[in-house]
Amino acid sequence: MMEHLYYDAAAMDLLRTTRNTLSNRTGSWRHMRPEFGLKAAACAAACPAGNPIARFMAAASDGRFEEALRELKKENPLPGVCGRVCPRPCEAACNRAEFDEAVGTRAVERLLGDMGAEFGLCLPATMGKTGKRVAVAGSGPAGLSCAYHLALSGHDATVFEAGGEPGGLLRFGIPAYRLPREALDRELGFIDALGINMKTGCRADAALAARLLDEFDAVVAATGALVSPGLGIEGEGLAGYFKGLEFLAAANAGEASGIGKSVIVIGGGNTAVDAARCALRLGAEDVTVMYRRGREDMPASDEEVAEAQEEGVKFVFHAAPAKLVGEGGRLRGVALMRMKPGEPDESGRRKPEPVAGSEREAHADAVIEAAGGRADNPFGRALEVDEWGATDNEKLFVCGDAAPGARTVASAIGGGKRAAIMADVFLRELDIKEVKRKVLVGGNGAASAAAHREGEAAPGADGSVVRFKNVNTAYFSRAARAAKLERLSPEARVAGFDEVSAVCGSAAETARAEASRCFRCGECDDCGNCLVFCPDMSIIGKAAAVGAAPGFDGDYCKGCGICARECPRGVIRMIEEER
Amino acid sequence: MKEVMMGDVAVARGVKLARVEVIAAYPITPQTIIVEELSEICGRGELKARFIKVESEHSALACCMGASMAGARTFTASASQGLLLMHEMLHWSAGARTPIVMANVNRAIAPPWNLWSDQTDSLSQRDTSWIQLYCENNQEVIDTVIQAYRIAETVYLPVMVVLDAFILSHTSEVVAVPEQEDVDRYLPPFKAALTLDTNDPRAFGSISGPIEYQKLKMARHEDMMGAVEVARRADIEFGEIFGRKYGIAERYRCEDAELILLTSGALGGTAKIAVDALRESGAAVGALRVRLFRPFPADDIADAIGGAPKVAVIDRNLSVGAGGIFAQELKAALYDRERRPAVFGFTGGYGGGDFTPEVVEKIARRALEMDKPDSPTLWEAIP
Amino acid sequence: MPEIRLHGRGGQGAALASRLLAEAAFIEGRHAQSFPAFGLERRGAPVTAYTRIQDTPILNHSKIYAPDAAVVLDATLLKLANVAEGLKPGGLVVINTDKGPGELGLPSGLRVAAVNAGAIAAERGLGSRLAPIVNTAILGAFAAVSGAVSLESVLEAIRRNVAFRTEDNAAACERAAIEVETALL
Amino acid sequence: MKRARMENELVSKGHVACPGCGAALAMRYVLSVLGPKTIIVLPACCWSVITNRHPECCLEVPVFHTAFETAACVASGVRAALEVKGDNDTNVLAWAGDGGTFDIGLQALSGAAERNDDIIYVCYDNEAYMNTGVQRSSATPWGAWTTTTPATHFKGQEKKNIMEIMAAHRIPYAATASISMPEDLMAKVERARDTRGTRFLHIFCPCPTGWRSSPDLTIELARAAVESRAFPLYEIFDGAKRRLSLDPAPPAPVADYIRPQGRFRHLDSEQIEAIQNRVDEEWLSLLRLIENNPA
Repeated sequence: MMEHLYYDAAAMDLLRTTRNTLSNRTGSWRHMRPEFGLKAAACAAACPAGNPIARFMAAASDGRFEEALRELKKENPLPGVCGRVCPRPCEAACNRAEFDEAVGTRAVERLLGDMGAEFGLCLPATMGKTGKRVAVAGSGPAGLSCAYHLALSGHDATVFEAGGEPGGLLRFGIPAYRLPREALDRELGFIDALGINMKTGCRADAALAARLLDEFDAVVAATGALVSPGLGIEGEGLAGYFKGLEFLAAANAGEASGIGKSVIVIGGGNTAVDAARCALRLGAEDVTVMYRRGREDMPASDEEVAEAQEEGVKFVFHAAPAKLVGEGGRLRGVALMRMKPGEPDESGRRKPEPVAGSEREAHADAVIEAAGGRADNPFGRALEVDEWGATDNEKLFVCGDAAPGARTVASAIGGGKRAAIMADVFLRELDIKEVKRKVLVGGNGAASAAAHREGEAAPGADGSVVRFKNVNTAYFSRAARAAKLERLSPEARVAGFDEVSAVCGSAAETARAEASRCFRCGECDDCGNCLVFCPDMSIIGKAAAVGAAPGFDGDYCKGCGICARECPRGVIRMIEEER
Repeated sequence: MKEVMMGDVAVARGVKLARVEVIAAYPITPQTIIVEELSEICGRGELKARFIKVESEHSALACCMGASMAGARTFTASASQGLLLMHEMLHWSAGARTPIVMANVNRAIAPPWNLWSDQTDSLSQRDTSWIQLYCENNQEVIDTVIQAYRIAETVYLPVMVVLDAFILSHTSEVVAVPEQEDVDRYLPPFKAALTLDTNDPRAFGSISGPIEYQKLKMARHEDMMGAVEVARRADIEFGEIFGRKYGIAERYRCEDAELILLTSGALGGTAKIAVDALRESGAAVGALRVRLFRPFPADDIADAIGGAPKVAVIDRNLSVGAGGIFAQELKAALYDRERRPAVFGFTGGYGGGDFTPEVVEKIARRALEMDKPDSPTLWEAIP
Repeated sequence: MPEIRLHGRGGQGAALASRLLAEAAFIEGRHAQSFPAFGLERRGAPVTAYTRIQDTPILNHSKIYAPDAAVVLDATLLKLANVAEGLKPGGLVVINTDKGPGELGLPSGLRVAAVNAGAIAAERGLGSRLAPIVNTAILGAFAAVSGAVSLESVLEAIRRNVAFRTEDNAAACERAAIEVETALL
Repeated sequence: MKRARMENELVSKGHVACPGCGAALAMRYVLSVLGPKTIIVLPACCWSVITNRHPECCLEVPVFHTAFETAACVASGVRAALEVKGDNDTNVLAWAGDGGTFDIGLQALSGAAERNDDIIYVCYDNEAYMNTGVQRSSATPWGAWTTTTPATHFKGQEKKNIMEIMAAHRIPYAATASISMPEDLMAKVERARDTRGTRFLHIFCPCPTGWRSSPDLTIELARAAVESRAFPLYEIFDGAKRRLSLDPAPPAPVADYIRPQGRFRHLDSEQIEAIQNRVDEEWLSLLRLIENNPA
């Protein structure tokens, strides 16, 4: 009777537990599962150049500026340029705008770009040489971006530039007070650093085009849209009538003079505003920009318009020239028509129509036409170009203003990059569908050359873009914008071509403070929230480096979704469990 | 060393000798003297125990259970309503196999208010898996407290030492107090087989399915049944050291008896006086005092009854709707035996009622006169 | 088999007196049992306590219904309780009173011992004048007249168990043993 | 944003808490600070199930399952035994829900607190008897649905103020904490760990199952309760000196906290306004207490 007694091993194990719960796979309870993956920030999805904004902001907020610049240079060779002249679609899309105020992304980009003076070019690694030769016609932002990314991909790029120096529109179209030449030249240092052949003084005419197609493995046309259509009115032969781009080119080359006292600029884009402001700087006293539509339809950036107004440029809306009036071959003025908005046209804007009997004459010593250029592609005027820059000719690609689409520096940089990726796909005989599926930031924005080179998916390539509702603002505190621009006085500005604006304060402090405001949407910064708030201890893996997101333990994760909800930056989302 | 002491004091002195480490108790008449005496003993530093002055009996037992799980030798005491308040924890502490020892002073259950002896409080805990020992006098009280730890810590089941309210608790008697060194020899320090140990983290009492639950409960039952032998040996070994032993069912002049008087508690002694008188007058009557009620020592009792054709059970308790509890237990224990005497169940003497030797004698004579009991419960008592 | 019933009022020390008697018997090497009437004792209310003394172990745990002696700590109790109830024929009543044993109206056939234990206790400063503690004094009288226990044993029991004013109590006890006056009614 | 440091992970995967369980998180945080030298006393509550069935247990410290109302007294017993054994380092943690604390276990808790027994008592408050299927407790707030306070007869009494009850016992340390603020919570556990006597932590733990809220909102609701001042975070030292841990100024509207929860779905805007007023009053009276006796 005593034998069975009292706490034999079997009885003990009935009284107390013998193991933990690891054999209990609660993952089977799950309906939804978290998906960890870098997403496109709303700003990045809106950036035509495909700048990795969240990524470089992360480094910059830590004061790791060199790394920040290097990240930026993976996608964009010209941050110092974009940081000055870009109309900031990123800031318009910034999720932080709904919280307090959009992040001053352009200012940070500009500061980083300028830090290149200190850190050097900070170029990303170049892939092994392919031996393929690619010709790029044009060294504007599109051509440069294209050549840059081709070179990074290991191709041998040769750029043909009609002018004496590389830069295209950046050099002849954008005045130095907006883009100082030293900032431009510094960034163009990559041409030598990457061994890009630069043939200046080589205008790509039809003959050269044919030769390039013959001699090179691939050819990229980035020849811009420089053909002025003219006003198409009487008096264009009068002295004192200028075409905008030609006027800007002369002004930027320091070759313009004698513009007269009273100048009328016809047009509503940045070229018009630039021309007007250059005219002021060349001695004009009374400069008016005349636009046939209303203020709200004006394509020029608000910032440029405001600066121009401060400098004394007048704006007249709903007016269009009917003819130029001259005396003895010399322009005297313009006959103007009042315009009124008519039916909407294809762009959705209301087409201006002249008001009968509204004609009057305005005095002008000079008239500058700045209505926007037209492409005259030497590779074929009627080429069909798709949005990736591909044409019917498998070795010919088109980008920049020569291709359809928006005409900003950032778009040109993005277009050049897309064309470079397409050329690379062609040269390496890659699966084009696969590449297209993986490289678009947010699935619909600019392409990521880094993703392409590294063979990884661009942030949010599957179409996931982090919007404000995906951001958990509980983890951010309100902070006013740190990066502000200070400007020269209007009097000082018009006295020459000195750069009008500068970012206030110490570059490092400002860049860091402003970058710290960035939510870094879609970017895992290893904050640990998912780990700490997981009731099931099912977050595994730690971000080894910035940019890597953790994963989850499918054996135990019950799919509660707290990790996704508490991710400050929208890196995690809940998706239907595969059944 | 002999002293005159009350039953409650004897309990406290037994606790001291057992070197109890944690005490948690709540006062209730007629147990109060136990907690007062222990407070004095601990206060004087004669016992290095933590005495937790809890806010209820329920907490008292819960507290002991926690302390026992953490490896300490523990004690509590209660009575009546207090014991009933403990009821949940009685089950829990036994299920957790904590070898707690408790003294329960049998007191009637209200309403109406009544302070005097009635075993119904402890007997209604018979299904809680507690071992129960009923004492006849204060000497047995102090000795049984010491034996209780020996039994509890062998079978890992808690033990209740039961004494009658006032009849023992407040009655001063001459008691031989065991020597500490003898007690230490008899009762080594408590070494818990299972404790809450941070070096071996386990959970005790986790939700279990029917298979584990039934196995555990059956194991507890087996161990409880085995406790008959453990209690017997604990008593024998106690006798070897201290020269006193009680057995688990104490026989008195049972040989060739026509009638056995079965009693428990302090009534046992009174019954012996009655037996002497009855034998004197020629009636063949013996007495049997059940000391161990749980586990119920059915074999020992059947053996003691032997061939006696009649047993009169005197129950100082009443299970309303069934009768005296010892009588029921006895009938159940004898049912499937070959020799089944007629069992006469008498109840009384509770709530302040008294059994004198004369009353017990009367009960015996009545049982001797009758062929069979005329009702399940034959009531006899002096108001 | 001496069985003694003590009558007192709550707070007078009847229960202690019964225990001291048991202690005294124990000191003499005999067996003893002492218990209060298990009531709801309240200060001032009539209470009883019992002592059972014998030479063999005491098996009986019933109450005492026919005592050999009754000890009455307060004569005023005579109005409230029948102190002679159940006394065996020739039984002894020891009573604290300033009257003589024959003046108390107790039934015949009893042995009555009277002692002014209140005065003795008051002299020794035991208790207050309004409520003297008479238990030790009256035990002296009981020992002297009953022969159930010796005075020496009672004094020893007092010395062992009474912590407060021990010698005053012992002195009162001795004094009462001398002053007690007995009558057979 | 600073990352909360988890020193120890003593809850193993595979426990059986509902998805999004706040109580599971509370245990992680508390054990992270207390470490492996901790003994848990676990009365009937969600956690007596979360550990999982025999023979498994997800807690990597010793656990004693006990009856509903006995967390504090069993813990007192464990502590007493450790003391007599000379072990003064092991933490004794009574881990009870609101039912086991505010209601059935209050007597034992009061007893332990009055004796100032050396235990850490954590009440993880999910504001109802969740383990038995959402019945009201005295921690259930006014207006809430439970299965015993149906929407047609929702709870008409205010939540019991357990913190002030504990303060009245003059225990050395009592604090409220929220699982949405693990750093603050863990700092308080640390303070509790380093104090002797009865220490009481009232941890607010949303329950998606009982609150009829989406499981992913657990942290958000816990945070909203703090930011709307419905659940103020503060500490009480020696039952007297008080310190606010966080002043959510300006507070978020209580409606932000109430609205995502199904248990308040039946309330109209006037009733929510009444809750807002009550929260405002309670906050002011807490501020007065703090002003009168700041830590």
